[in-house]
Amino acid sequence: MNAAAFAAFAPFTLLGVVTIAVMLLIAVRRNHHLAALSTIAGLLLCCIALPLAAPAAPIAVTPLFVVDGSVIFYAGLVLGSALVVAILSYAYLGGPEQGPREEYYLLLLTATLGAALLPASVHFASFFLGLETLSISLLGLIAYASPREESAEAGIKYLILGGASSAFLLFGMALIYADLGTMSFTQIGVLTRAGNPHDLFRLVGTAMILTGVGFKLSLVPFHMWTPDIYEGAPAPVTAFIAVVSKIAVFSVILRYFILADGQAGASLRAGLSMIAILSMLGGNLLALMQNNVKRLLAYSSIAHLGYLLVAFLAGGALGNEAAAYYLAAYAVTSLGAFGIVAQLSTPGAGRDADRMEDYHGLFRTRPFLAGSLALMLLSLAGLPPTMGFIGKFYLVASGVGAGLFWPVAALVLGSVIGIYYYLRVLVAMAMPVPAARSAAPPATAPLFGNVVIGVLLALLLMLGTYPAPAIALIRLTAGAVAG
Amino acid sequence: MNAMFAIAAGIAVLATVMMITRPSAVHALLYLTVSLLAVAMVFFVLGAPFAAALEVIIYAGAIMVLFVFVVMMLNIGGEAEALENDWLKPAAWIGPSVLALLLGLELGTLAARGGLARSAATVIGPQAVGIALTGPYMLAVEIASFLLLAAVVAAFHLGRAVMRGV
Amino acid sequence: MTAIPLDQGLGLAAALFALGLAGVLVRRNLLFMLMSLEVMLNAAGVAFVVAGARWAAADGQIMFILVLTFAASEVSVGLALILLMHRRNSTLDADASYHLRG
Amino acid sequence: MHELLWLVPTLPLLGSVILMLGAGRLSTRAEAAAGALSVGFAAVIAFTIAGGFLLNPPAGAAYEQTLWRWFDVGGLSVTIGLRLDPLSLVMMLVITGVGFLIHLFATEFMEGEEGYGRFFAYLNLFVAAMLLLVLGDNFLTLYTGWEGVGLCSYLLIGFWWRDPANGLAARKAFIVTRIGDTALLIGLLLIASRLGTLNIAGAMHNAAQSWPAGSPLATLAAFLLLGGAVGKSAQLPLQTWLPDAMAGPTPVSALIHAATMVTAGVYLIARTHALFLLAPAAQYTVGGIGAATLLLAGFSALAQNDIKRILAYSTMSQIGYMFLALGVGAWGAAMFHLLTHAFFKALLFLSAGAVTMRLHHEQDIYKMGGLARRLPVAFWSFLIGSAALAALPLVTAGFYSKEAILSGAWADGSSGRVLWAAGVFGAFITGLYIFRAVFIAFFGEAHTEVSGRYGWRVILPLSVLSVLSVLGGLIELPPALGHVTLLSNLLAPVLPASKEAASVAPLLVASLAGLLGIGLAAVLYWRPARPPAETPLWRFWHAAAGFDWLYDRLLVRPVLWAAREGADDVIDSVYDAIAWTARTLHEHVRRTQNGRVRFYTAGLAIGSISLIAIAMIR
Amino acid sequence: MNMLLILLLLIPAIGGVLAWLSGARHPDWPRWIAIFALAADLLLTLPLIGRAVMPGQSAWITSIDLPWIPQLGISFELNLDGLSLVLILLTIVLGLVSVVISWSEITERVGLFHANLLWATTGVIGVFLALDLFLFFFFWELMLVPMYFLIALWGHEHRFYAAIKFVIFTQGSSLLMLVAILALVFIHQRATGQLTFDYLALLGTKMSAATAFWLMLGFFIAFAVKLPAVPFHTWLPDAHTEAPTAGSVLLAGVLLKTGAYGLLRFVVPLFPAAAHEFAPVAMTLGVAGILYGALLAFGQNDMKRMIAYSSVSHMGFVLLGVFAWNTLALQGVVVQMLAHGVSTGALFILVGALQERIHTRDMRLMGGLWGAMPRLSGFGMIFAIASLGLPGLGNFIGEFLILLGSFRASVPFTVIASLGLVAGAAYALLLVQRAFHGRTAAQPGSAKPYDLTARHIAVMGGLVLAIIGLGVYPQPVFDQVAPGLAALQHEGTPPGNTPMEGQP
Repeated sequence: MNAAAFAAFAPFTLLGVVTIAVMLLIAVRRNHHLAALSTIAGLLLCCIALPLAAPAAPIAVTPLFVVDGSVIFYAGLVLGSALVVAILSYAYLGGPEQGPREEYYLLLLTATLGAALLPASVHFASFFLGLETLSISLLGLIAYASPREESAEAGIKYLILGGASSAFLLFGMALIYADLGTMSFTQIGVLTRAGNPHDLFRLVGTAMILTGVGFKLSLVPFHMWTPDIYEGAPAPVTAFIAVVSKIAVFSVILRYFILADGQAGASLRAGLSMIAILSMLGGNLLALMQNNVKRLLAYSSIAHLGYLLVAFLAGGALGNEAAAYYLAAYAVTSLGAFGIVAQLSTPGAGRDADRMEDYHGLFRTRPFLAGSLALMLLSLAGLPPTMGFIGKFYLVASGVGAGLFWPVAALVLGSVIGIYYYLRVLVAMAMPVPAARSAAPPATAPLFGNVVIGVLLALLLMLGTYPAPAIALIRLTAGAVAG
Repeated sequence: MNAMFAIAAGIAVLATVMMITRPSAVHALLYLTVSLLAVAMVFFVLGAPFAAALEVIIYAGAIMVLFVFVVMMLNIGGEAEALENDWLKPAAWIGPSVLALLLGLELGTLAARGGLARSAATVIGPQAVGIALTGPYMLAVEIASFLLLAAVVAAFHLGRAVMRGV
Repeated sequence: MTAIPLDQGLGLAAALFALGLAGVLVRRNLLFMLMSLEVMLNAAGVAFVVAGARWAAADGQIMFILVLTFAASEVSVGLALILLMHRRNSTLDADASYHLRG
Repeated sequence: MHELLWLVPTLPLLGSVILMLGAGRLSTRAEAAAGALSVGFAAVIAFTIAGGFLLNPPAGAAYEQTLWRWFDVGGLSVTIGLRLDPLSLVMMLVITGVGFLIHLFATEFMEGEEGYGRFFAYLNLFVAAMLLLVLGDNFLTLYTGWEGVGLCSYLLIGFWWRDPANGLAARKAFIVTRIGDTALLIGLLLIASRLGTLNIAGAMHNAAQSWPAGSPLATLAAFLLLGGAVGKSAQLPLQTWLPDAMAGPTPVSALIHAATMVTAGVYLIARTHALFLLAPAAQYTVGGIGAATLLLAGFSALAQNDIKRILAYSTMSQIGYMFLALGVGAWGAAMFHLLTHAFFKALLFLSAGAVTMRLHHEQDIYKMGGLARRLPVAFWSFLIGSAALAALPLVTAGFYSKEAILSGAWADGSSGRVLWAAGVFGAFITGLYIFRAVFIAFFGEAHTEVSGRYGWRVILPLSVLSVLSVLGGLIELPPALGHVTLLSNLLAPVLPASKEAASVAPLLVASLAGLLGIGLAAVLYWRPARPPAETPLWRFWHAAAGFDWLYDRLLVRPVLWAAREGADDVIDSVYDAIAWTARTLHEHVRRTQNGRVRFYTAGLAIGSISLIAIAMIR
Repeated sequence: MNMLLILLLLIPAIGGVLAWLSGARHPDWPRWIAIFALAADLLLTLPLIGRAVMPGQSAWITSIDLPWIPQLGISFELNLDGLSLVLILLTIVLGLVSVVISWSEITERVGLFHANLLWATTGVIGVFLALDLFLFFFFWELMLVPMYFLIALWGHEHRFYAAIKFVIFTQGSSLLMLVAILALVFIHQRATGQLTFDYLALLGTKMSAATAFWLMLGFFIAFAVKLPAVPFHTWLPDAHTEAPTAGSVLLAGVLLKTGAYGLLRFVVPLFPAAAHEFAPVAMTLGVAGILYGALLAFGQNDMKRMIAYSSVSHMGFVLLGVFAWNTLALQGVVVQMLAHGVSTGALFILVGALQERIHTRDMRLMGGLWGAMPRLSGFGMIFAIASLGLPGLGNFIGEFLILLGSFRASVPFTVIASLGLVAGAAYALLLVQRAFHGRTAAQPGSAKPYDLTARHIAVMGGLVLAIIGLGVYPQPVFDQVAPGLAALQHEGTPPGNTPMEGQP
């Protein structure tokens, strides 16, 4: 590990340093504001530091990591999203509430560290470690002790299912290692392409890895935990799971398949197509009549990951670009949507504002949040002038370009079903204010939370109408992932 | 076929079967420890003494102690065992067992059909492992420390919540 | 120190893995499920060590160590969660509480 | 003076627009003035132009005035232009002249009615549209007028809108004629695409050039135009609307449903006679339809008790004569009868109106009786009109025009003789049914009170029309009776000469038939004025041979049924089914989200096992 | 000159934002802003009238091409020809009408209402201008959203159902179009190595007949849903019925036209051979629409629903005309679109006014309205008559030319289609009978109904003049669109076929 590699790896090192610093700070003095602000400042610093690492890229940092354009893009997305989640969490936890809140930020930082390392991973060891650092931290965050009953239940579910899926992932890695004798993505790719007598091991291994990854990405049929955990976790944590962990895991599996597996084998491709189609249709169907907004968004995220698989299956430059743009669009939109849910909720209330009735009359009582949520939902539905529209266009383009007939058909069908439930939420917000709530004094959320939502909204509209800069950035960074 | 390996593997599998079928938590824990020790034996046979040692110290030692501690704390008695027996009706276990059997068959077939070469009969001692850990896997160690940090923080936080009775 | 055929090593790992899965699926007690999870992780570790033995490389054992780390973390957090759950619901039945559904 | 031709249709249109815009703001006097005078001025101009035309005929016997280019698309150029030739001249004079008289009558007749101004707005609009119909130099302008008069007919039949029955009658009239109109429109499409122009003269010229006699296209085109004519002129099989159209005010019946609009079909066929000459089959059909209609309508008239319905069937029957004339190539005779019919039928309707306006709108002849002494003006007018209708020999206009038709039929070979026989029989029935009405309504005991007196606006039109009904026939006399050919001479440039019977015998027979009918009526209806017994035969003819019943069962009910049953849109239920499927699927898949962690793990395991299986099976 | 097209889009878009923001101050502000914005747009377009027929002018009157997403070959390309111009004029005028007639109807969230109205107008104008296929699709989707809000927020009883149905139908079909667009673009890229969404570049792309057919179908379904053609029409009765008056006016008057425009501009020129082969099917659908729409219109009790089904019938003529694909039929299609926009828009305004007065649209509860509201009834009569295709009013010109054109393409279709004229008479007169004529029914509204106000009379008077103008002197419209249509016709005629022109 030479100086150049060290410099390139600096943003990640910085994140580790920030984590330790915050831990020490908490050790010295427990103060919610201090912990939160130092976390936010630290994440901001990392975000700033990331582009500074660009001149050194691409560079290998030990056999475990690499820093290249794609890492800068995806890690940037992870760090930026984490920053937004941190601010939203500060707003969410800021209310009068008993109990210590400082560990929350520490876990947020370790989770972010694990997630940020995933895009840079080019080795099973780093892949696994990043993933598990993320998972264990999330376990703490999901079950984060609060008066909310569901937290513990959600935590248990994540514990058992996550553990099982990790075991599958590890066993798969072990099979591939047993077969090829290496755990480096690049080496695996070289050996695979050179022709391998025991390809079966690699295929079964990949299938088991896909099980683990499919779980994290909540793809059908590994999706069943998703709504329960999204509902049970505190709203900002839900945003984190929905956005940060998805981006991180998707980026690493994208790299794995590009570097190590080229075309993943015809049979597994068929399996992946099936997973994509099932996710698109299943996710949307599950969301159809859902009356809990967090669950609805959870099912919708299942479908969106299915959409994303279309770009993944399409591959090639266009597929990578489409995936990158779509992930960015998905990040902005989902952060916005869950952020608004968080802005409407307080942990002291016993549950988050996630029932459909909580949204009745929102256009009247909280016009800004309602309007923003409306635009976020339109983006999820893929309507202009939002990023979601461009993103969906990109996906269909990649799918059509690669001639993926069935996945594209499922995408179209899924989108049509999707429109229905997104608009249901819109309709709910347009309903009259329930009598019970109209008497209560108007609730307010911290201003900075709304500012974050406003920034996301601006991004959503700006990159939705003029996506050229974003595409240019993607070409510059994530497009370089090609093996 | 190495007899040592065969015996150790047989014990491991048998003990595991016992573990997942015992109604008593303490019994199950004991069987699990036996299984782990047998696996340590396998590691030793395979020429991985360092892994064998860790298996004994950390798995059979530390982790099992944690379990025992929790079992003691929860004070699970005969009533719970009766309940466990009740839950272990064939209707409850046939379906899942079939699933597990399927998976086992798939992986077993794979291992049998794979026809991979024999393992190199060399011992990879603690020194070799240590060199690798401080070399290419240096960052892995660092990250593992963060993993442990996260686990400690999470466990601490949740444990405190238990103590506070939230 | 004789060479062990790889298929037997992996066969053991596969058997342990399947048994662990069976345990997770069959048992309703959260404590047993957690134990079974440990079996599954341990099986993966066995597979790594077996593979490492084939290639006469330290990577297998290192992966085993990392798995061990993870298993320890998982158990510590998991047990804390189980305690929390028991404190709240006075049961370890995994099927006892499922408010989150639908 | 020719240059003012455009004013002839424009003045009534202007009157109509003024009345519409001024609705609710003008006094009754002003509305009456605007309504009647706009047509009056148009009539003055029309007669002046006619004078000039007759004294100094333009080259080619036609005067054309192009107003503006309507459209010019894809090689099809259509102008809005007027063409005045002898044929349209006759029509123009009838429309403006008789039209003015009826307007005048209506100003008094309609006094005190709600919507007085609206009535004249519609009526003026009708005159404008009718003038456009006859003056238009191309088919599309003609069609515009054609539809325009249909609309006004609809509006005026339903003038008393509070009674739903009137609305039903109005809609029936419009829709039934529109069936014919659609045939006409398809005919226009055929002409425009095959002959390349919609100019009537040009199309006729091209037709003669490009279609040989009897060619299928010519026949098809002629039949399609005939469809339009049949609808508008209430001939078989589209005749059913006319009796119901009597729901409108009586001046409307006089103007639209007797004198002008219903004869538009005759005008159309006369106008396009060149085409019909190329299509003998179509022309035979015209004659056959005419003969069948005149008999059917005659029998039906015999079984009516409502004076206006009697007149309506009579109109149908008389137009049947005109069709018969067209069918046998007696073009001039058809136009002659059209002219005289306009006089005497307007007279009949107006006098019937004059009767009913004094009888509180009682229209049942069996509730009248003995009116001859109490309403002498109405009686004498009706009597003169009836005499003309029954073709009382020598002294009525109707006699001469009917003789011209029968003479033409007699001369038209063997098939013509059959038509002649039908016509003669029809003449007998005509005398019978109209004098049945005269005797029952005007003689015998009085059944109803009479009130009020007539003003000059009623008496003047009745007088003028009476004079015309008597003397109007003198412009054209058969060879046996002086051989005057004023009308034929006038029409000679536009219509081929009709054949005439050489002998006097058929003339005598026909005259006798009419007299016989009158005589029989006198025998049967002079004294006992009891309503007829409702025998099946009577009911059959009362219902005009059951066409309404038939159409109701065959067309109206199925359509109504389909509209009612289909109102919820069966196609939508397909989409509903799709939505239902999605919801049902949702209900099923959401059951998998049962919240049990072991079930979820099983899902994970199944997924993984399947993936591994997929990987292993290659 | 080039900025003009951008301004045409920007003015209503920004006007919408201003209207929204100003709504909080005073409810009249958004109204005036909307009027001002639309009037400014109208003023901008006026100088363009007549330029299409200037000598030496190509079919495109003016255009602008800015880089937008250069990486994907997408540019901000707006082009205006006579066809677009005429439709844009219709859009703006009906937009103005919508603002005026909503003055008293819309009293809640006035700002947002007018913002949505202006944004919908923006989207529609964009659809008529865009020549980059992606830009077209962008605007195509863009107009959906404000329209959804117009229906869902200000509509009647079942507004949510109707709005969602509207969106799902249009969205589902337009995704098919997106797939087709992309497939076309990639085929073109494979053939030429150039990635572009430029319509003019994609014209004449070579592909196999089967491919062309499927792509054509993708486009066709999107436009057929919007048009709407049977059997994709069922969203329309619901949407029209539940929308507020202004929404119905915009939907019927303008939005449906985007479907016809798409057929004209894209389906046939991009896939001439496939469209030619498909013509019998499309014409069958057109004829089916004419008759089916008329039959269902006849069966309705809800006045708005009846008018909505009459739209289905009228748009059947448009479909028939487009696939007859000769000058007469196409010119007829244009006039039919304009006339339908005016006459149906006017009818919806009248129903809206009626509902404001007697609080029902159910014709069973009406009857004899002529007595209380002669002006409203008179206007209703005029537009009912226009919609049954009386000569002298605009609809007749459209229907006649379409029939004449399609007569050359297919006699049987034309004959069946012309039965629609009879059916049209049946439902239009039934409407007049049930609402305005007959016995005066007991009105559910407690207040005594009052006749049209001066504002409505002015609007309706203007629309009457427009429909008469179209009926008696449509030539200026023909002249405006002729060069554009000629160019389209040239593109849309498959090689080997000679364009069907005027004379036989």
